[in-house]
Amino acid sequence: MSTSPAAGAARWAASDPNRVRLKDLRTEEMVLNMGPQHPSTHGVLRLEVVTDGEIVIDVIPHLGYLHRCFEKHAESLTYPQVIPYVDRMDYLAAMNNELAWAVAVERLLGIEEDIHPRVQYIRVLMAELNRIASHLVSIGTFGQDAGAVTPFLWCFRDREHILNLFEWASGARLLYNYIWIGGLMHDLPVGFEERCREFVQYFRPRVRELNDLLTYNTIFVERTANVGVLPLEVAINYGCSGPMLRGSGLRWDLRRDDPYLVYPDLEFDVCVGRGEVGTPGDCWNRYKVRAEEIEQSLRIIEQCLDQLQRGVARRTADFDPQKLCPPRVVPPRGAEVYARFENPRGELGFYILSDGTEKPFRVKARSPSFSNLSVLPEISRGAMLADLIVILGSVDIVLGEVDR
Amino acid sequence: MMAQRGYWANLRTGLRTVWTGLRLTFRHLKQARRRRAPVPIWDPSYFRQPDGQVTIRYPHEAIPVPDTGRYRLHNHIDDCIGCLKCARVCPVDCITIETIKAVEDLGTTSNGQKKRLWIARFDIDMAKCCYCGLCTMVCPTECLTMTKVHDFSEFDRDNMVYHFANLTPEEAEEKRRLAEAAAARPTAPVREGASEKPAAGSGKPAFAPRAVPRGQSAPPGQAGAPATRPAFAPGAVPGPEPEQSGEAEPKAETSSPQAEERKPTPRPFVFKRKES
Amino acid sequence: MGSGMEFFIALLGPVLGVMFVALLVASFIALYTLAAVYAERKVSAFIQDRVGPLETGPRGLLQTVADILKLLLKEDIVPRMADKPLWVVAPFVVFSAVFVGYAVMPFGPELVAANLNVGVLFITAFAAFEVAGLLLAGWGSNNKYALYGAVRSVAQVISYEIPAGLAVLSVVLLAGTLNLQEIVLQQGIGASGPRHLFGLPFLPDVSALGGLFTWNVLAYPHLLIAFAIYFIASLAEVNRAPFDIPEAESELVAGYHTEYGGIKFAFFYLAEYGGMLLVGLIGAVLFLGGWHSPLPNLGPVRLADWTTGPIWGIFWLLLKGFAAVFVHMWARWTLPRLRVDQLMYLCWKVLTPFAVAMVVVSAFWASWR
Amino acid sequence: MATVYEIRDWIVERFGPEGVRELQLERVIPPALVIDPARLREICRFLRDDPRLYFDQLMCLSGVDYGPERDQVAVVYHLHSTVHDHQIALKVIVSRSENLEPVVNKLEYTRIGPDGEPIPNAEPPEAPEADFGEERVEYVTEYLPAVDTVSDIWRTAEWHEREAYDLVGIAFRGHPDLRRILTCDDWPGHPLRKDYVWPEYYHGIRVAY
Repeated sequence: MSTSPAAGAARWAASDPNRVRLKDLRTEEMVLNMGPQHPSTHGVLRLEVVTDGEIVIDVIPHLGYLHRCFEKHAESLTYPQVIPYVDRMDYLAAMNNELAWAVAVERLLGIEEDIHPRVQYIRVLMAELNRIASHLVSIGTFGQDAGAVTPFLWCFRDREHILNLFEWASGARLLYNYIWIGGLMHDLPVGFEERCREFVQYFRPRVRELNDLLTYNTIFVERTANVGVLPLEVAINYGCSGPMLRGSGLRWDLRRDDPYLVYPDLEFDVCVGRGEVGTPGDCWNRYKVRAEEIEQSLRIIEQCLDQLQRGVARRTADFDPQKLCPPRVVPPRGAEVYARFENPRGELGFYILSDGTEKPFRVKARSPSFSNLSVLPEISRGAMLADLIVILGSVDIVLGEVDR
Repeated sequence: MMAQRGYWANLRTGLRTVWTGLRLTFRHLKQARRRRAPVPIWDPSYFRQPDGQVTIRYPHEAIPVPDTGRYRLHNHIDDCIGCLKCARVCPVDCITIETIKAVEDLGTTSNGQKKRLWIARFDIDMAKCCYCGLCTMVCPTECLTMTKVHDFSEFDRDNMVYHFANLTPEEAEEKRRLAEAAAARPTAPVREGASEKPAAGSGKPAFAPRAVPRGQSAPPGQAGAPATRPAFAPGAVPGPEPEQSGEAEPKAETSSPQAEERKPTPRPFVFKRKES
Repeated sequence: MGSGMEFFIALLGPVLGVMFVALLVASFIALYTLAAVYAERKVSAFIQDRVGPLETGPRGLLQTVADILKLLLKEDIVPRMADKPLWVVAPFVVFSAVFVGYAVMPFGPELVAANLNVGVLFITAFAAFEVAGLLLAGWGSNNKYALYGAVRSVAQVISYEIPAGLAVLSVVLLAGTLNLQEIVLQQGIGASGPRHLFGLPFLPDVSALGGLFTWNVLAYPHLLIAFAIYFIASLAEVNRAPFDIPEAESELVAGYHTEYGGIKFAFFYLAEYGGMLLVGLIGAVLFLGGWHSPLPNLGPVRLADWTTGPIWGIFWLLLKGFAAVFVHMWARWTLPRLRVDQLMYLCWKVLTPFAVAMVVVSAFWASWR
Repeated sequence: MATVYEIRDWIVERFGPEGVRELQLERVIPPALVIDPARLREICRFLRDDPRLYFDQLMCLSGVDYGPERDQVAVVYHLHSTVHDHQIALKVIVSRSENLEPVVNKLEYTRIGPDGEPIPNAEPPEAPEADFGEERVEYVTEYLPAVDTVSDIWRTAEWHEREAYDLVGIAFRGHPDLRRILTCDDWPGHPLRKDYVWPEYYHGIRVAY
């Protein structure tokens, strides 16, 4: 490679997709490139930040550093083969992604209603466990963005137990390929339900501990309350979903409002930002929604366990979820579906268009982080540099999902 | 911002919450005298471990992997019938199989299925594997399994390719000859993944210069090694049957020193790989 | 040891003596930093339910040694666009500012390298000088993150000098001297003049009792608040969490030392940990009796007398300093980081008014006494 | 909560029978209305602002390439109302080869060797020290099928339209910032086109696989 300055300059020009040009800046403004390698961009995200001292004038996110064209891959894979790829979108909530893909394809096939109840309850159980795991990461990294490292490690400590449960059930710790179209990879191992119940008992005090350390800590509250306020109408207009939208005060949860699987039979509250501290729609309320959702997920898990141990979804000797899967997944030609699901980060939608073959004709994944991130410039203008980090943390993006 | 609740109230809350946090962390500091034992999740005492240090000192101790653990793939080749189902279902195409039709009786697998094919090549590139486990689920004889071995890092990426075939190249060549002689129609080896571009050696001569020196340097003492490789030489005209001389033959080897020299074999890139 | 050192100094001349003491202190800081980094890792690990370094040496004790060896062996990279002289000199400026502070630190009776009669002034002046080094580092790196860190640290230090200075002033007013050694001497057995418990004349005189009761924080209870103010301000002065804004890892990567590596980075590290101990020692000297023992003379059990002396002095002072360092670590792994404006708020609207109040109380107390 | 028939009737009532070209119900979840590309913005604004509809959220915007045989591309809008809790899909289908819109937004990348000749991308350099040449960047104009933007009606659309432009190659007229979003700025082609040719090299890096 040439090392002459001219060559260097040319190379720079080609790999310099900066949006802001030097000539457009005022004297006191400065462009700060945050990322793609930065401790707080949660992956490979680049933020082009125009700053005036500590004040953020504008933020331009640059995505795609983790782009692997999931949609193109999906077009050349059969429906069941897509599941491992779907896992890798939101790698912190792989179970939820699998569930979304499986149910979306079942809806495409028209077999959504025929799923065995035990399969449904196991799916919900797994999804909620994974929601807790995902929220733990989100809360932990959010605390770390605000400078508190200890909650991060406590969260990871407890997430580890969930991963152990998952490994026991599915054989993998992060990318499970457990929920299959029409069924599951296999039934829960014997004793899983009991251990799950113990986990719930173990975990409840840990949530309280976390609240003591972080949630109500004055410094943390000062750092996050009234920061990055996202008004409700802006949130809706930008297509925000999940805790972003609920943090702004809209009681909107697809598990309740556009239900799938057995969610209608389960009892849980939809947590919204109430402005207990700060105003609804600020970073603290988004955080709090997640923290409260953990407890709601524990409630759902307990109800699922009741059903799995004693209720309609009892363990039976002849239950083989793998055999429930259709041997060939071939949706009818021209069928299309947009199915959406409440993921930890919001609405995960799959638009699937079938051409009557084993492979989808077109798959579009509407990932929650992608839409949630698009609101970042809107809410971080005028904030301080330290706030920008906190706002980004409260959006809770997973770059695997943003870039797909 | 701070004056939301009044100066003194704020100060009091501040001191109180900071003190709460400090007390909490001090409790954890004291708890660090105890630590969790690395018990597996199916152990009834898993959630009854004492509070305290949770870190597992990994190389010295490890949490046992459950029996369902999906890690390194293993193929019990004696039971493999060469049905290619695993290679077809693999989303990342990390399994490469070559089969030769057997003229003699190969017996049956342990679950009673008739074996009809020699497995000249059964390579799994664990560096590509995404550990989804789909291949193990479709295997009709359950010879392909995912084991609990999860720590198998290598310094050389080529060592991540696992060879499971049990035929030496000479044997494979002989079987192939027999198969051709027996059948009136030619039975070209089925090569999954590379089937669209049969003459790979001639298709991508650009890669050959890199392939040859590396292969030569790897086994210095092997006299027979260069003889198998001329098809890769830069600018060399591919043989009449490049498929067999250039591609299939060296790939059917199983012994490890020779395994290294066939690694650089260009793998023709095709985006849509699994045309059914 | 004290007299031995005096003999030594007299024999070889003051220059050599100073060099020897400097070397002694420097090697002490280096060794202490090794231990402190290890301790910080262990403390953070235990708070976070981890095990911390364990593999290098017994119980991981050699981990920091290995790290420092790595830093020493690293290639010394100078960024191409850096302002080289400033960039090179910055870590040494920062370290020297901290290092000089130890010169006036009384480690025991007659055990002080430079018994300045303006020791308090000297030490606060040089502590403030540290920021010049940080500014050089941030500016010289020619890196935006480093610049942010430098500017933040300047803003922070200027703010925090004020409450810290006022808190110190409230002690100085009562002590009536700027000499650190004299301030210490007033806080233990052998203090000249009566020293009543809690400073109240109707309570018994405790100057003979010594120990804990003669410390400034107990002799003048309002100084407890002054001490708290000083402690918080000192956290900010050495850029420790929750005031580690200049090097806020999640925002500015590493702040002013983003571009540094190898031995220069090691100097920043030495300065940081040296500074932590130094502010702890100053706090101990001003408020917690310096090198005096906390044990009082109880009748025939002359605990204070028995635990006073040069070796004991070093022991007690360092114990107090290490305790302060431990609290620094404890707070760091508990609290989130403040934002720049909130730090200013805390400084100007909370700490400074209280510090002023303490100065006023001290002034009245001193004149009334 | 309005049914799809009602929604169709209201649109037809307002925009005439050409407004809705087709109602897709069979095996389409949620039901889709194929609407007139020329009136897309008006219809969208109507759907968002009409008190009976209040489609205040654009859930998803997907570009679909139907392939060279059908010679059509579509943009599918999945709308949803948080007020009335109803959903609908809108489809805009335009020709893939007619009425193309020039888009000057793509960087063409070439490597120029020391002799001033462009270096073909096919060959990786022999050794890392070898002169890799200089990079030259040019803007080129592409001709793409175009649809009106709705990014000012639903801000969600801004990034989703950029994504559709990037991956499917649909231009959005009036979009404030139509740049590639997921692939690099100088990536050749639009990957989700059915006739997309997968490049083997990008900036001299082998990207196959």
